[in-house]
Amino acid sequence: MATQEMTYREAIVLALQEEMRRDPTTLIMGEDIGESEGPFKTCQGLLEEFGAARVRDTPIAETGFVGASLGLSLTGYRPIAEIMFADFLGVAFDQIVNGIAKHRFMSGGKVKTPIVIRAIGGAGLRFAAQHSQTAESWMLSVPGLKIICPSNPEQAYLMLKAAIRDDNPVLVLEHKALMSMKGPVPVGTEDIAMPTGPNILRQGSDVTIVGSLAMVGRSLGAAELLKDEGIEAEVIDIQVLRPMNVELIADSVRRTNNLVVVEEQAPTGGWSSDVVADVVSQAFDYLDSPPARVTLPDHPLPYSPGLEDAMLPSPEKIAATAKALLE
Amino acid sequence: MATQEMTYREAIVLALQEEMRRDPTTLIMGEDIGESEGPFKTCQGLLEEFGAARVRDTPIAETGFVGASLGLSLTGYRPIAEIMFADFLGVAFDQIVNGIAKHRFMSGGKVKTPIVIRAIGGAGLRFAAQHSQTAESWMLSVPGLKIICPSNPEQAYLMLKAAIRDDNPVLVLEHKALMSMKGPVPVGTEDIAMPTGPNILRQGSDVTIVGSLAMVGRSLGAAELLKDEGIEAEVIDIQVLRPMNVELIADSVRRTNNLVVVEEQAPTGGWSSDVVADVVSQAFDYLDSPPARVTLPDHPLPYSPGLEDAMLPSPEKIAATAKALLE
Amino acid sequence: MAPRKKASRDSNQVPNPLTDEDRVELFRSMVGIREFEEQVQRSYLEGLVHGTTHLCNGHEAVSSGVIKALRPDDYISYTYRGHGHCLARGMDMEAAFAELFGREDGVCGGVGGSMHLTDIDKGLIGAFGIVGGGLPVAVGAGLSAQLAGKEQISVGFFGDGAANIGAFHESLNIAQVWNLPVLFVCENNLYGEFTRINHTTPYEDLVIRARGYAMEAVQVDGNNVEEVYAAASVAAMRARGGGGPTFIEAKTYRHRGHSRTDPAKYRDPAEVEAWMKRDPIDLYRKELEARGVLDDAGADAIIEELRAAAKEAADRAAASEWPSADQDFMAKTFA
Amino acid sequence: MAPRKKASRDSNQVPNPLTDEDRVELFRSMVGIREFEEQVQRSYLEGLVHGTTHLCNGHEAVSSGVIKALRPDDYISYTYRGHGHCLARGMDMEAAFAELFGREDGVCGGVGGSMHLTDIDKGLIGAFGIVGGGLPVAVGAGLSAQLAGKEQISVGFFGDGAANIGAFHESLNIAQVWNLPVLFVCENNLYGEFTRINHTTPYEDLVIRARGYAMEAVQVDGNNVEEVYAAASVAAMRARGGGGPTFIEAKTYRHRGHSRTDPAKYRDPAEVEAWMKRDPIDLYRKELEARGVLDDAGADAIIEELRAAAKEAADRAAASEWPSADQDFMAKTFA
Ligand SMILES: Cc1ncc(C[n+]2csc(CCOP(=O)(O)OP(=O)(O)O)c2C)c(N)n1
Ligand SMILES: Cc1ncc(C[n+]2csc(CCOP(=O)(O)OP(=O)(O)O)c2C)c(N)n1
Ligand SMILES: [Mg+2]
Ligand SMILES: [Mg+2]
Repeated sequence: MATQEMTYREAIVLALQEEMRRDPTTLIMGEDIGESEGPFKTCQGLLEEFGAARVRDTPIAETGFVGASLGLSLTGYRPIAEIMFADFLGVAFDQIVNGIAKHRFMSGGKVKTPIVIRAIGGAGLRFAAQHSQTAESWMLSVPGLKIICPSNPEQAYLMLKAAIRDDNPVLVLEHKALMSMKGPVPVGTEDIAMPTGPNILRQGSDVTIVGSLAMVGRSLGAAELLKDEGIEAEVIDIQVLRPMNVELIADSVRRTNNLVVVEEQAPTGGWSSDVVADVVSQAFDYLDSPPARVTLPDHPLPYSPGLEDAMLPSPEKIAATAKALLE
Repeated sequence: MATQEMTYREAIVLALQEEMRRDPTTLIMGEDIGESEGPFKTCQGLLEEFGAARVRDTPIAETGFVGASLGLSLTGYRPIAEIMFADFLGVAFDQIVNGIAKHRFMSGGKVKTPIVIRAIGGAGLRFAAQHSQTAESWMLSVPGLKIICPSNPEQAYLMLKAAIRDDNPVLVLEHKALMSMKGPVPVGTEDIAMPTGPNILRQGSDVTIVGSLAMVGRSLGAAELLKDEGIEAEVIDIQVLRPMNVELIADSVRRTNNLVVVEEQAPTGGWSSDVVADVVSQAFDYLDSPPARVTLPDHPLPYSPGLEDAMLPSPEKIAATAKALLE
Repeated sequence: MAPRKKASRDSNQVPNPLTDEDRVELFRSMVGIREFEEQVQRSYLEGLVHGTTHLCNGHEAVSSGVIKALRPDDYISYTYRGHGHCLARGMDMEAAFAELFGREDGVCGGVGGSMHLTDIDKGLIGAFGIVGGGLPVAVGAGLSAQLAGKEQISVGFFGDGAANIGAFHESLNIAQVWNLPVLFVCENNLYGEFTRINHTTPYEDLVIRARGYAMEAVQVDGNNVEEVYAAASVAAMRARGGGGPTFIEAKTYRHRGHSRTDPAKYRDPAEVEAWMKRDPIDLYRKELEARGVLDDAGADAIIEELRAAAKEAADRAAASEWPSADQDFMAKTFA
Repeated sequence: MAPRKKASRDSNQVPNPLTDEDRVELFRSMVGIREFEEQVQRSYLEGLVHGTTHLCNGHEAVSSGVIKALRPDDYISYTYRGHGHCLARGMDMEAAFAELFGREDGVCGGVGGSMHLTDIDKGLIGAFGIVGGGLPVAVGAGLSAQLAGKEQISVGFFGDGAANIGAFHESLNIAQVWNLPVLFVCENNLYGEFTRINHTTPYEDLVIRARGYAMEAVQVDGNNVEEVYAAASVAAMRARGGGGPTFIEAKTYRHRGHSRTDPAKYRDPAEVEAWMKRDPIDLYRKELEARGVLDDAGADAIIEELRAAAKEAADRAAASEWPSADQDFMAKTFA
């Protein structure tokens, strides 16, 4: 095991490569992932190394190939499905929520469904309303599904490897704005475990800020801004949206007594509400202020760059929200 | 206008009938809704009165006919789509979240999309994991969509009429366990408005209990149990899930200082978290206890009657939860 | 042996011609399904089956005929109307009843229910309650079979109504492009719930649909179990040999309503009568008697035996425990 | 007039034969689209177009030819690769550029973007970014047209790749069963993003797909604008007369990559070269010159004029204001 500097995208490629080498029952399906190596180049070199039987270009038929992954998983394979833009999870939705997520349970726990669905989501690239969603809230309420969100190259690598080894359906949400983020990656890690909860990225005593995916970096940015004002923020990456476990966040709040949750989704129906609701019930007496949420507005995302930027939670807005709690 | 006693199902039929009489641009599409009048008989008499052009049996193709409703709405019609079981919203999901909900916004606010999607959901009838979901949480985070939930015959009537007259996409979630519930309905009401928030059904000073659909009746049941113990619960029907407006609930909590939210969905990703998060931020200083939620467990719904019953929030469980807050 | 009626241009080359033992087995399979379903109906009326149930009376020749053509390691996906497929594949009647009754001894521990009988060890990979939902899964199993290189195949059963939904389309296209060993078996009973096919589909011969995928296709009399068997055998042989998928349309009819107590009043009595005259079990019984494979008493004995077996299995299942609400459901959710 | 090449068995009965003025208009339409897209590409490289954009260079004969066959009250749905359809239908170039540039004067106020040009007053009911997503919407507009009883029709444009997705299937089936006045126009450019059709579809002639719906279908040379026009006119006439939907496969090719700066290296150079020789604008120019409808100078003048017009429109659009982030977005969300 050696640590190597690479991008988030390269970390995804590496995780796929290592796990496909390790286990011949793994295979990956998706659109334009073979010779073209994926529109975001997340499948670079895979076709060449593993061949067309295990690296499969699919028709534009997300219901078909996502559903096929259930059939593969039931019969000895460990399929990985790449959804080019997370927004397209909508066309495969039934197969995920009514099929994949429920099949083991409905069988009485008698079958295993090791399936990974990787979806690349997120705003910030001016892709407009139908190509900028992180989309996790669509599936946040679906029992039987695990949902994890890597916010840096190391996590992209470790989480994807863990998801591939997991015997259950795991939705791995990757963020397109992070694709060229660089960071150290512990190449060749063999001791892999699924994350079971959040992760503290920066310690602080005054306020807890929780984010996911691209909002983690913005939260860290907010912490820097707050530091200049003498406020120490603890920044936590939620990492795991499903099953949700906020104990670490509640612990943090017991120390900081204030909570801000930052979510790249609309104000209703997202995980930030769950975090608030659960933390409130676990650490009610420790809260000095009502937990605040910073989210997208309650309308679809506009295309125009200035508008898109104005909608996204900025470090400034996050910092201001945190500061307001402390006043 | 006269008040008439009828079932929830009959109230739906009446609303459809009156609105289809009122506006010749309305039409309804769905599976087995013509001659067969709908599997839940929610379209009784419609084919006979309005003919096959306006009461349309569709192929089993929810993507197709739900998507068609967008085309109809853009060209002068006011389509109503019936989804037989709310669980099947999954197969039409993309058309709803990426198409219908976003189309007006993406046009720059230049088009109108008066669409009603009626879906019959809910547990309690031993229909097992794929036919018992209320499913609203799938769409709770989708801007551009309104979501309303009638919990009694009067609301079924008034809300559906309002939804049909609304110029926007409205998802009306009906509950199959309420179909034969009886109650007074103000037949022929012409003064119709979309509900914009919750509704207090029972006044009380000790604890606020919020529910939707079938959980409203169970919450009222809990209030009766609590009354026997000298606890006065205020029971609120959330009614409108999207856009969510909790002001009335926050007001109530400012009086009762305690909040229980009851939801027929998994503990993560549902509207009960939103209610808690929003109420906490609006009425933090008035809360004597951490708001509690009573939900389904975090697994798909089992078939066996005893198991299904054990999963659903019962009046006893709701009452016990409320009582625990007050201790 | 009298020459068998041709099911398609290929059916005269049935890879594994039936012996008389096979024929009796086929007859038993159909009778077993019928008696099971009749007992389900009685049990339903007694309050033992909860929610809803979808009987397959009338379809027995399709499940029995196709499944007879399979090997033990082949895969099958089917629907809420899936009792027949499970039984034809050897699911234990008692375990099936216990599931329908919501009991602990049910094949899914009582959490699945009538619409979701599954038995992975028998290749019964799943019963899908969402129309069309099982077809992509059958495609995945077909890909698995192709990759494994063991001449396995996958079968996806579905109804005429399912041929109109997106999942069907994507599945057939993928199977054809990838040349997968999948049999798409359409049980065309002319109705999707209460609506006749002519209201939902441009024609009544669904075999036409396969043309859009340039897929090998055959239409058979779904009430003639040997014709079904022959077509499935040929398609299976082709699939095992790398020849790709086949669409099999089996024309059949459901004797009862769509579900539960649906009296199916929406059907033309003449249509019902014509089809009831073509009961697949009666037809086969006559054929076997004419061939001298079975005599009247022998056939009656089989029916009696299986009726009694169904009744006993249901009785035992009804005595089975209710599952405990205190069990670890999360262990059933995640492996 | 020289006899027109037959597009289908019906195309010799084109309901509205073209006049020479029509021909010049068709030529102008195609050139306008081409010059618009060329300017988009330049503007993209200058940083004026954000995110992504999908140019339709090479497809001009399809949008221009079909839309020429329509009446003002017909409806059109199209895709992210939809600039051509909008322009052929008369969308103002400046408003289109302003939208691509994200400006307030954009046809959607800058909130839609390159993938979502919409202009309901022109029957341009929507550009859909989800593959296949616009087809059910076209069906709905077709139902609307049928109900209104004014001989309107609806057209749904889509790509070869979209023919593999569920929404396509459900749309064609519904349109056929309901006998709706819908033209399904498949722009078969042989690629879905970077993947060639042979990897995703069992054949290259998508007209075959229509067989599965028993739908009237015709295949045309999508680079021959008059052939496209003729086929669309016949299909439109049939639809207006109650004859139901038609599937039109237009064989064409995109000159540029799938989006943005995709160099389209995945294509065989020989294939690209063969198609570039069949540039629909060059072909039509030659035809019009041969017929004496246009001379070289006249054609050049049109190109010059529209190139300048595109440039000016882009310049004006670039000078347009950015939309304010303080505006009432909720009013754009809900009516
Ligand atoms: C996506 C979806 N839509 C609707 C239903 C409700 N439904 C259940 S069975 C059925 C009819 C299916 O007909 P067919 O495919 O012919 O099968 P059959 O029941 O005749 O065996 C319908 C509409 C469903 N289960 N799934
Ligand atoms: C459901 C869905 N899956 C994938 C995509 C990504 N995508 C955008 S365009 C495209 C190719 C479409 O090909 P085709 O239909 O032939 O149209 P063309 O781009 O060639 O005009 C793909 C895969 C999408 N937009 N929607
Ligand atoms: Mg049927
Ligand atoms: Mg294409």
